[in-house]
Amino acid sequence: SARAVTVTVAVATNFLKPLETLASDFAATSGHDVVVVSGSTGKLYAQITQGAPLDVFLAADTERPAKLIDDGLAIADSRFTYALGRLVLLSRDPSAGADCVAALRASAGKVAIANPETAPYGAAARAALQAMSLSPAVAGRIVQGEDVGQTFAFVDTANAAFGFVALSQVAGEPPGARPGCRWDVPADLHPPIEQQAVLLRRAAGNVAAEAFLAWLRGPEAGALIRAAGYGVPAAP
Amino acid sequence: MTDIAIRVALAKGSFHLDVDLTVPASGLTAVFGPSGAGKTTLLRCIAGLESAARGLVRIGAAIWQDASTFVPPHRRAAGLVFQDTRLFAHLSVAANLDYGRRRIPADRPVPGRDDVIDLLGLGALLERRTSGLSGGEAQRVAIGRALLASPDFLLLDEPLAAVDAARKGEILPFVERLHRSAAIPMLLVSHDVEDVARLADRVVLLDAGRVRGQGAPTAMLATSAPDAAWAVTLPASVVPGGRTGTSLRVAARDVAVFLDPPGPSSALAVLPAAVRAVDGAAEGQALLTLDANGVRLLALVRQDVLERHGLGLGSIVHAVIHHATPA
Amino acid sequence: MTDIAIRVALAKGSFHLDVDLTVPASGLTAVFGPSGAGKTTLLRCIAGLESAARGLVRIGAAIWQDASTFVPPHRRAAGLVFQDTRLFAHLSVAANLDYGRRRIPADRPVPGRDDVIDLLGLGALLERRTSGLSGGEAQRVAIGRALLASPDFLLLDEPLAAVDAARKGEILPFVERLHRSAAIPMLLVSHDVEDVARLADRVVLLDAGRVRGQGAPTAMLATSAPDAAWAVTLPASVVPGGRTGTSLRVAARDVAVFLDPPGPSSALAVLPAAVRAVDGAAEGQALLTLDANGVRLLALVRQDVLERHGLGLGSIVHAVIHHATPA
Amino acid sequence: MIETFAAGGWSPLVLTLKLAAVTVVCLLALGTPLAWWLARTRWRGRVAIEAAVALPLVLPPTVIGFYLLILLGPNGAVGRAFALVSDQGLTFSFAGLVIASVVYSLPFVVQPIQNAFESVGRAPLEAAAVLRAGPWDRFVSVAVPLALRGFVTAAVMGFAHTLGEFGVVLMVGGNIPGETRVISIAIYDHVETLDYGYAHAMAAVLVALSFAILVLVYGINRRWARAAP
Amino acid sequence: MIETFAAGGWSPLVLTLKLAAVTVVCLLALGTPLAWWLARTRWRGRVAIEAAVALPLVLPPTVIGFYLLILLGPNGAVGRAFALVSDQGLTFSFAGLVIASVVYSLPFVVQPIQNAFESVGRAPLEAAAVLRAGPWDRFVSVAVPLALRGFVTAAVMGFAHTLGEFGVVLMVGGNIPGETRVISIAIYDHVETLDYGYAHAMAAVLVALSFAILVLVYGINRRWARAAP
Ligand SMILES: Nc1ncnc2c1ncn2[C@@H]1O[C@H](COP(=O)(O)OP(=O)(O)OP(=O)(O)O)[C@@H](O)[C@H]1O
Ligand SMILES: Nc1ncnc2c1ncn2[C@@H]1O[C@H](COP(=O)(O)OP(=O)(O)OP(=O)(O)O)[C@@H](O)[C@H]1O
Ligand SMILES: [Mg+2]
Ligand SMILES: [Mg+2]
Repeated sequence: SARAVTVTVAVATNFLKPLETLASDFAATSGHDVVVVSGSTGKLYAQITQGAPLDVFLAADTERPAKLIDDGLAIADSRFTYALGRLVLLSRDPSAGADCVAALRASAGKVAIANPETAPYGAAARAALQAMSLSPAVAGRIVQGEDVGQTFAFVDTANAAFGFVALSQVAGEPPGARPGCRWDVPADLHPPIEQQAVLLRRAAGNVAAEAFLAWLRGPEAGALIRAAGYGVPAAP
Repeated sequence: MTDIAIRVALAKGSFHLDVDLTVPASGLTAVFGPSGAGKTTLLRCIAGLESAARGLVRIGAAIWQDASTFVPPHRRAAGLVFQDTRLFAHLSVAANLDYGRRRIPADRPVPGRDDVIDLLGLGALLERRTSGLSGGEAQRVAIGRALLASPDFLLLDEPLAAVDAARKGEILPFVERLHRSAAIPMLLVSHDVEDVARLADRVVLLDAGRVRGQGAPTAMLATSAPDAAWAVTLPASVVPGGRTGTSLRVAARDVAVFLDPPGPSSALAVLPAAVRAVDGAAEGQALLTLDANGVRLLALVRQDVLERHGLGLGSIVHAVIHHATPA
Repeated sequence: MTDIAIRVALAKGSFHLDVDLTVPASGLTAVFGPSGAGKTTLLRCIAGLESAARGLVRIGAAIWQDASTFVPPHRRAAGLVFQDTRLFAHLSVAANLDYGRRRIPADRPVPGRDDVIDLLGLGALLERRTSGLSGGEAQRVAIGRALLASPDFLLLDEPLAAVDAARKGEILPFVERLHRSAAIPMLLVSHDVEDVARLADRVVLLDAGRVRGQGAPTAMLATSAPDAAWAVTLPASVVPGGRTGTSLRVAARDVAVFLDPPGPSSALAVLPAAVRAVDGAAEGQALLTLDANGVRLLALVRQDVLERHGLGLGSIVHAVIHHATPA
Repeated sequence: MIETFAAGGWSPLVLTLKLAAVTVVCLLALGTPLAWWLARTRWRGRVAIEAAVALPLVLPPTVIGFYLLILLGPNGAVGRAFALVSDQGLTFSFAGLVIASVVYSLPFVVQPIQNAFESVGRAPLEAAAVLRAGPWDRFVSVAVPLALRGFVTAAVMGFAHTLGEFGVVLMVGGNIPGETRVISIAIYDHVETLDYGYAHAMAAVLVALSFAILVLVYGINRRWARAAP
Repeated sequence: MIETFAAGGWSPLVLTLKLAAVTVVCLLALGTPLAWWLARTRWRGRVAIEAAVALPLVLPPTVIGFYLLILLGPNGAVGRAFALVSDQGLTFSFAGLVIASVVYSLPFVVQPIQNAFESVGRAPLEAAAVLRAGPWDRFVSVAVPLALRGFVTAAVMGFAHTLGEFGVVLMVGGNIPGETRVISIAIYDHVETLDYGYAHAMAAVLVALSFAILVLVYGINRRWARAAP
């Protein structure tokens, strides 16, 4: 292949783990170096607007990549959805029983969701609660994590009895390994949690960056992403 | 038991205090001794500020410290006037003065504030912060603060070192009156032999942490202090023109002895007297104890002059008093 | 110009210092005055510590302050010994002593360290921290520290208030020797009349921030101090057995006058003399200036006794000296 | 902007001020005896306690928050103990926020007070003791006033740090409007969602308010201190 | 775990210690003159400066980071000035991290030093002046040693706060491995990604190391202080 080049990938923290696997695979197959930088989507956006030395942005939403294109900081036609988040209702409460939704309805415990204003998983959780007409049942019981990672911490430490977390967070956990219940929220109960990637303006012409994005859309990457607990959009 | 017993042992670095002392529980005891002798440390032990000190501190019937007791300093309330004043920087002079006074237990009389303020000349300073006070002003406030706390035992650590002679001349008699009328026992540390000789009922000599002697000022100071110390108090009537009922203080150095009756002179009085004792004093001097018709007098004279004129025990002389002050 | 001129004005709260003073640029000038008179403030102005002070400070030819100049304190190096010692708490005694000494400019002689340490009895304290020092020890370290900085002008603010009489008796002659040999002018604040009378070449009386008088110690102290102050220095030969070549100091209170020659007595000497002056002194006393065959003597006597015997200016008397100390 | 504030926009600010005030009171109540003890004990092990007090600083706030979440949670030691006296949980409550803020800001309060007590030294306390003041009396009437400067610094630091605190509060509080949604989270959220206008406005209000409080406190402190050196 | 540390796992720790050390040096260099001036000036406006120094505390770290990002960025005032002397940007660089940390920890350094200088007072400085010590000399030989306790507190606070700092650093530094990825961010990332094992281990290392450093510093300080009260 051509001379090894470095690509710096900025990734929303929730996708950091899968990306580390993806990056090392990509580095192994392509010979390019990958540097991974993580942070919240909003923070990374602010940093990019201030000239952060980043090549590829893997956001946790669609809005920020679109805005970067508007700002002229990203290449317009490079934007695509690299992963679809999957929402899971989780409880670590041993008394929850098998039916997580019924338990949620019956319980008086706190319900953790990610902040709907800032985190796509939060918006999805709110939508799902509405769709299931659970909003009144959980009114006054909602606690918000800043992002889905914190939301998971709330549930996992049993501070919140229930929580809407990401499938990726429990993907590695064999069913029944921990007490409590888990219910995978059907994708049609909430707007899709699209995580979009975009090539940043300063990386135009960076072969490694372009190669990485191309590889990310490919089948090898798709399999890894699915294994991490995300959906992958159907090939166009 | 109306005496004060103090037996304390304390080590501070290489310095060892080891005091064994019994004094009457009234009157003023002067603690005298060179710099670094342990005077301040002794006072701190009595006040209860040295918790490492071992021994006995008994003031009359009250045991402040023994093998099983250690009364904390605030319950001893031994009005200690510190050598370095230690005024409260966050309080005005008035609040400093009132600090101890406001804490006097209900069953004790509260001393009058105005007398002390007048005497110490603090009237103009009351609203001031302590930071701008002169050295002497600070010392006077410290004395006032201790007096107004109505202590059971007053411990004065060189309280007048920075006070001018004139002011001292006013404060000392007050302290004297105080200790005579209120019967509070007092311990006074002072380097000033004059003060000690004038005020003290007895003197304790401290050196290198140990008591080297104890007794009446005249006797004690002889071994350690310049000649200004010895004095006697006489009825004023022995001096022509002296008012009866009052007393005079006559210093030993102001008394001379003559073999023959001298003629008219600047002397205040000439009294026939017998030499009852001859004691050695510092620097080739001798201290004569005279009996002038029942009145005891002290005369400080040169040893060699005495010998030259064959004066000694039993000699009949004329004691000439040159100076006296009202006592 | 070999005099020292000090004209400073400074307000501190309600206190106003307003001093106008000229003294010779040599010898020891005692500043005497009641507590709160402004003595400390005056010394601070001279040392340059009161930047708000206005006026003139000139030491010989060196102008430390005038309308256009303000030499900062570290360039004046007026070895000020503070009333409250101000030792450096983070340094050992030795490091305190060396602080100023290590900062002496290269062109000045560096004073010998051991002499000062011996004299002040600091040998055993050198390794100590300053926090455990007794009051007198701290004062001695402060004096040593100032002396070792080789100052151009030594300002001593009650440096010996907490030092015992015996030690004082050693330090004072050293200070005296120092100022006579090194010719450093000195200003000494002291409440101790004896010290002042003994050491000072002249006395400045300060009261309420103003100079009330200035002159020789005997004359000046008469108006303000107890009678211990007046004294004269005589050739020792006037006293039988006195060694020639040496001098004696005779306090006025130790001289009495007799009309007739008295017989053998405890007196050191009897000298025929004429009364040359009669000055009023405090408390009904009079100060006689006597001429004993060319030797000037002072006698402090009671005014009323004088009158009773018809003694006065021009009287021929016998001056009887009772005590004397080597000068 | 006006509308944003009107639409419940002020509640985080009010909550924050309340949290900061309560926290400062708790910090002083807790920090003062600790600082006093540290300043006076001669026990050699005290350096370990001193170091332990400073430790909350070295961990990222979010991580401290995480551990507090475990500790205060239903399975944590503190949470379990609290469950015995209250049926309300500690986490996601105002009480939990106060505890978290106190832990996190404790070093800023203990240190200046301890230093101030050490500067006061024993001398004035001994003077008070011989004037009949008992231990508590001389602590209140002498040690505290003489250490006032340290208390002011401690209160200011504790207050300011609680205002700006964020990671810990976010973790333990759960961002519940009106209960645990403090202003720092509100500003953070608006930065995250690119609503810079609100963020700037809120930050400006916070800064202006804090500045006013600080100037006031320091000004008063100055007045006091000018008199006593 | 072993692999994680081996695979560049130690680099954040090293970077963090380097950042903390450099920051503390800069903080002391900057904070000391500021504290000295604040302790001695009689200017009435000083309370405003004192309040301004404490202000970085009241804003959430992320928000401060946000403003610093703008200020230090290519379009910001400081960033532009810096561009004149260097072709490297300030943001996302070690230098930027240092600046951010200094701004954020400044109050913790200025306050204790200022309090310590105020406790020293004028008396010993006057004593030094009449012993021929010039202003700089007496500052170094008297004021600083007597204020040592304040300096120790300042250094400890600055150091600890930089270790645990996070929001500001994340914003200004950008989490670049080996350059701006400090340990607090590393721990945060691992908490966020549920890698609690690594987070616990790293936090334990950080806490143990900090504890050791703090005990050492306080112990030495104690020794010094025991002698001088
Ligand atoms: N920690 C210590 N280590 C060694 N010596 C000490 C310590 N603390 C005090 N001392 C010594 O104890 C001695 C007694 O001190 P103290 O203050 O009682 O003396 P003092 O009689 O009051 O003297 P002064 O008249 O000068 O005030 C002094 O020589 C002092 O140096
Ligand atoms: N800020 C102030 N406000 C009002 N008066 C002040 C202030 N500072 C000092 N003074 C007064 O100035 C006067 C002079 O003080 P200074 O210290 O010079 O006196 P001193 O002659 O040295 O007295 P001492 O012999 O007692 O040490 C004192 O009465 C003092 O109270
Ligand atoms: Mg003493
Ligand atoms: Mg004075």
